[in-house]
Amino acid sequence: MDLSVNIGNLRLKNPVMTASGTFGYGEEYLDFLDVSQLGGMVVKAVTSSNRDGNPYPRMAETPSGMLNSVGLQNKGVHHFVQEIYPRIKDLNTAIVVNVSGSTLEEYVEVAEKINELNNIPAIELNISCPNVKHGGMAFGTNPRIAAEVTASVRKVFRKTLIVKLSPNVTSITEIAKAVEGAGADALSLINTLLGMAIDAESQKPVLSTVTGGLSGPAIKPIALRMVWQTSQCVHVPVIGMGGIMNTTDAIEFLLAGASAVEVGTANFINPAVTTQIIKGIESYMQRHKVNTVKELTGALKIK
Amino acid sequence: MDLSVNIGNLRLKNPVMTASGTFGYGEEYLDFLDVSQLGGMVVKAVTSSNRDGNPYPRMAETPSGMLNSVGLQNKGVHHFVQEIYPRIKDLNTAIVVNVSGSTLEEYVEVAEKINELNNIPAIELNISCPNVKHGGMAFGTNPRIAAEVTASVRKVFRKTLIVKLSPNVTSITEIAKAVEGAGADALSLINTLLGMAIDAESQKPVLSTVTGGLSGPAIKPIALRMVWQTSQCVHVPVIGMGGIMNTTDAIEFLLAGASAVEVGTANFINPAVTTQIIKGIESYMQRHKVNTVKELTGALKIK
Amino acid sequence: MSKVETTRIPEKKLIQDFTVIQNIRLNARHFILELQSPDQLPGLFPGQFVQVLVEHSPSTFLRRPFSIHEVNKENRSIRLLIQIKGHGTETLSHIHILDKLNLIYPLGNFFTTGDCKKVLLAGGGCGVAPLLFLAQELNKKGIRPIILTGWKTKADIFEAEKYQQYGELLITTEDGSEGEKGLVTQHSIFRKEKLDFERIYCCGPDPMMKAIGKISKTHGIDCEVSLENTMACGFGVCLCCVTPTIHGNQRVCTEGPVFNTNEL
Amino acid sequence: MSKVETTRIPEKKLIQDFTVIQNIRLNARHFILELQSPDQLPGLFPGQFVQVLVEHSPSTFLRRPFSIHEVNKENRSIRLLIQIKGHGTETLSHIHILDKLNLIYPLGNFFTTGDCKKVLLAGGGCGVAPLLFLAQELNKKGIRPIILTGWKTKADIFEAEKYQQYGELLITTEDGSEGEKGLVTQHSIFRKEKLDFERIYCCGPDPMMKAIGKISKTHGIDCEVSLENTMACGFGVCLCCVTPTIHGNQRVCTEGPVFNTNEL
Ligand SMILES: Cc1cc2nc3c(=O)[nH]c(=O)nc-3n(C[C@H](O)[C@H](O)[C@H](O)COP(=O)(O)OP(=O)(O)OC[C@H]3O[C@@H](n4cnc5c(N)ncnc54)[C@H](O)[C@@H]3O)c2cc1C
Ligand SMILES: Cc1cc2nc3c(=O)[nH]c(=O)nc-3n(C[C@H](O)[C@H](O)[C@H](O)COP(=O)(O)OP(=O)(O)OC[C@H]3O[C@@H](n4cnc5c(N)ncnc54)[C@H](O)[C@@H]3O)c2cc1C
Ligand SMILES: Cc1cc2nc3c(=O)[nH]c(=O)nc-3n(C[C@H](O)[C@H](O)[C@H](O)COP(=O)(O)O)c2cc1C
Ligand SMILES: Cc1cc2nc3c(=O)[nH]c(=O)nc-3n(C[C@H](O)[C@H](O)[C@H](O)COP(=O)(O)O)c2cc1C
Ligand code: FES
Ligand code: FES
Repeated sequence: MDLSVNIGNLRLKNPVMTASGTFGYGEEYLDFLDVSQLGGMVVKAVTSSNRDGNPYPRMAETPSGMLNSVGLQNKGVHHFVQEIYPRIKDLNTAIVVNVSGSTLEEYVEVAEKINELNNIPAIELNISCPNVKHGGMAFGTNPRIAAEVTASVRKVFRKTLIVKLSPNVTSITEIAKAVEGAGADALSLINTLLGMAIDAESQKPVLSTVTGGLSGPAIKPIALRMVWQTSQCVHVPVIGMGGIMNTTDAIEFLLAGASAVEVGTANFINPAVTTQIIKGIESYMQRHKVNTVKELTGALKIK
Repeated sequence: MDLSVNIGNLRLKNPVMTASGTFGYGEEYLDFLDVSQLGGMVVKAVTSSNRDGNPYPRMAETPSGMLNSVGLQNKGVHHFVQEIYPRIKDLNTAIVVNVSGSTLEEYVEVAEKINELNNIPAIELNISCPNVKHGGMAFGTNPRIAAEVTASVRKVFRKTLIVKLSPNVTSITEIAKAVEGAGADALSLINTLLGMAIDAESQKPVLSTVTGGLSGPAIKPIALRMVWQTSQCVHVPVIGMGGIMNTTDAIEFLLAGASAVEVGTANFINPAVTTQIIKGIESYMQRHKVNTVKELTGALKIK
Repeated sequence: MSKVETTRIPEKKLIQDFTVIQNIRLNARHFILELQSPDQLPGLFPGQFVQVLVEHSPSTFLRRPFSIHEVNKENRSIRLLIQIKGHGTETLSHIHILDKLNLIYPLGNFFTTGDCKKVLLAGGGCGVAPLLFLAQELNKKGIRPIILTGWKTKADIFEAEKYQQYGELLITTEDGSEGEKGLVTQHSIFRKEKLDFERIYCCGPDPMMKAIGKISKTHGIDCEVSLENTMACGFGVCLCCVTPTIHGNQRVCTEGPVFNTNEL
Repeated sequence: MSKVETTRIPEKKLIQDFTVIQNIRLNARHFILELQSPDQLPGLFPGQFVQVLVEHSPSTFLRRPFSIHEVNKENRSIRLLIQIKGHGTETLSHIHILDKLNLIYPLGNFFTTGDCKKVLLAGGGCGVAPLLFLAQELNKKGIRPIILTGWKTKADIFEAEKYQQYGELLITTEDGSEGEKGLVTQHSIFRKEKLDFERIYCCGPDPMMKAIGKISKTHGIDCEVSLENTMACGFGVCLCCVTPTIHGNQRVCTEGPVFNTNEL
């Protein structure tokens, strides 16, 4: 059985990756699973310099989901290159760095530095974070700007360039086509949906930032729809995510048109879920007599 | 204690209404509750002529929500005027007709006919239905077109004109302002989010139409955020909805800026939920020493 | 004889907490719940169903519809025969005696009874659920039906004695381990030159209902089937459960679940 | 004496199904779960917590964190003291003996012990949870602490005898029905000219921890508090649980839950 998939020039041993911001730098999961079994691992967002993120509270539980407003807390790309990269570079899975920023220049600067790291075969350009005041999602909701930042990063980054799309848009396909045209090797979607939670008793917002990003099973129907729409209108591979909790969910994304999937929030509830999904995909393939996982991509039967 | 609210010239005895497509024409609920207790009742979408709607299956259950692709099934405005209106006109609650269509002319035609009905004090212009191929959501995702259809209907409809907004947009505030500018007396939001469900075993979409509209608690965080954003940028009242299951949810929408709420999917699970919410709001007001429910609108404390 | 029942005015629909008084496991995938109402039961008719609120199942958002399997007026109780399909029914299978279960009922129309004497009841697997109640009501009218049920294998069969009480029980199993080998629709009874039933009542998987409908048509026999379209509300407002009929899209929960095959 | 414990290498985190062997109701809003592991327990330290998967509660999506209240190595069991707050804890309160409960543990850092002799443990309401385990560990090191606990009223008090076993128990109640009247922070012990504790350990509502922190500072006493920020993961990856410290935002689940008030 062949579980491998290609994302641009990047070959993954299987289609199951972890989503940025939900898997730390992988190290935190070493007690729970063998990271080398993963198709890939997208590490926490990296920005040009240190960010403290937003004030506590940064989290609200919602029906079948959660809101977060972490806000890209990280110690900056220099720290990543110096301290974290050496520790994780030999984890033996495709390590993808989630590149974030507030300005076009910041994206370019981070991408340039990551380009130098031998064991980082790809970046995921995060133009869809709803939790930063400037930049983030703003880049991902306007096709022209999305294309501009993609093109600029493309110039300096020579390995696989994945661009992560925001679902907070009228037309995901318009953005997708713009980003593809600007040189993206692959698209990943969806980032979180902008939401809000209120404590009716205290009459206050739950999050310090009032709004935050919604993730988890609640958003799966929207994510599936966007992956389906997008994969039909671009030629580059699509990486699907949004509410994947188990094998069935992952298969649904593949059928809808995804070449690989990322698992996010589910890792918090079941830290070993990704390796369970890999095994689950294998037995699904056996049951359905599918030899290569690539056959599942876009195999949805629409009469 | 004063629970009454004003939506344009329309005075509701309390802020709790039922959402279109989830309450039939009210008659179906007579076994479960006293409809005259409701602030208002938005009846099922009415179009210019008979529509069969989409083929079965039209429904998929999703985490904390459901997808539907009913597709505006109704017998047309003539049938509504002749058969249904006489039966429901004396139900003694504010009856709002949800006006839908595929063309600008269709909206105008239906609105004109409803304008003649004495006991219909308001319409809700549905420019946000994701389940019709032509029209529907397309009207609600483009500010210019949304304004145009609002203005055209405004010319022929002399009573309270509520326009129902689609959440499937990059900027809900842009649409809201356009529609307000075109003469809407109030805005209601949100309609369903475009989603999709797949049966991994049969490898088929669950809905005959592939995509459908997502409703229920899953969408509440998004709905709350949009109500909050919208109510801060328009001067007309906002009617909030999306995933309201109980009193607490309803209060959250009021705090976020809604003057009234509509309850949708929850009616399927608990057909008496609306009257329970009305009682619940009363005890909340007692507990929080609030005399008029209007004080709760937009009372969210943001430091 | 006129179709007396169908003109009965439907009873008021109720939302009510029932008490679980029995939870009987029939086999790995089937169980019976007996539920007691705090009040007198309203008039209930075979073919009608209830909408059950499944608490404690995170992946069950909507209510779940089940046919009324048996009614015990004196005890104010009804029975549901349930097949474990997904999380909702799985959760119900673990419910404890004396737990409460919230029901909306009675819902839907019902089988026509009282106008025919010689009738066949045909059910596949869990499709037998409404047929026991139907057989009991027919008995009350002096009619002893033939009851034809189909199963995978002998071990799957349940409640055979019950059905035998109310009619002549015929059985098919797919592996021939009991009764005739094959599907319900392959039973020798259908191979007669001329079927002499006045009506066939049928409930089961879609292909079976289609096949029985066809047989009925060939023989000019009235045929009523009970559909199981997925439902959001169950009481006529969501329009999710429709089936195409000669009168256009009709709601299975309200104009159905029982349809005359002539109308489909 | 050096801070021996804090340099211990943390044990491997486990995901494990425990068996519920006791569910003891203390009063209307509190209960104790005793959970048995299939394997030997790893090293556990007072202040550490577990993340519990709450099944059968539709509105509980994430795991729920609870401090380790007691450890019984021989029996391979731990106890959790839980206050019913919302749906998650409500659902847990109805769990049956022999049901399984999935835990991620051991999580977080722990109280410093072994370097001080004269210590005070201060807890408000359910904040006492980690303090029993702490008192027991202190006892093992030959230290008998003073344990000060605060309650609304006499009827709310639980496990007093337990605490008395391991230290000198002082009580405050808001209505004065037992012990001294008032809040924990108003207890006469704090009105001494010079408090002679070497360390105060504190766990309870935020305002109480702030107040105790202030008192400690005034008297130059080392003070460790256990925070309860809301958590999504509990093992350091989501960054949702942060608290501002002198070292910047730190994760309560990983750098905490125990913090020295000097660092906050
Ligand atoms: C009017 C009516 C009467 C019914 N009477 C009975 C009865 O007496 N006994 C009984 O066991 N069942 C009956 N059913 C079916 C029963 O409602 C479903 O099996 C149940 O809702 C499944 O719930 P679940 O959460 O266990 O499974 P889910 O997780 O909801 O579904 C499991 C699988 O079954 C499929 N499924 C679920 N419901 C249906 C459906 N209605 N039609 C086709 N596929 C479906 C799903 O697509 C999924 O693949 C009836 C249905 C209707 C509409
Ligand atoms: C490290 C740690 C250790 C803990 N130890 C214990 C313990 O030993 N015993 C115990 O009973 N509880 C303990 N708690 C608190 C416990 O986790 C929460 O009370 C529980 O998660 C509530 O779940 P619920 O579903 O019942 O309530 P929910 O429905 O989630 O919440 C009910 C209400 O409580 C509030 N709330 C929930 N969790 C918290 C929190 N962490 N901080 C502030 N407000 C909150 C919510 O905002 C809401 O208003 C601990 C928390 C942490 C972080
Ligand atoms: C706590 C948290 C932090 C996140 N941080 C990032 C981030 O730094 N960069 C990013 O691109 N996406 C981030 N995301 C979004 C996820 O990568 C993912 O797109 C989203 O959560 C949807 O997937 P899920 O439903 O499986 O979680 C974060 C999500 C969560 C819940
Ligand atoms: C089955 C169904 C049918 C609906 N039909 C309509 C409709 O005809 N017109 C309309 O404006 N909205 C329609 N809606 C949308 C609801 O009115 C409401 O906007 C949406 O469901 C969100 O609210 P809720 O989460 O409380 O259901 C429908 C929703 C459902 C679930
Ligand atoms: S299930 Fe809602 S109309 Fe039939
Ligand atoms: S709870 Fe996730 S980092 Fe602390």
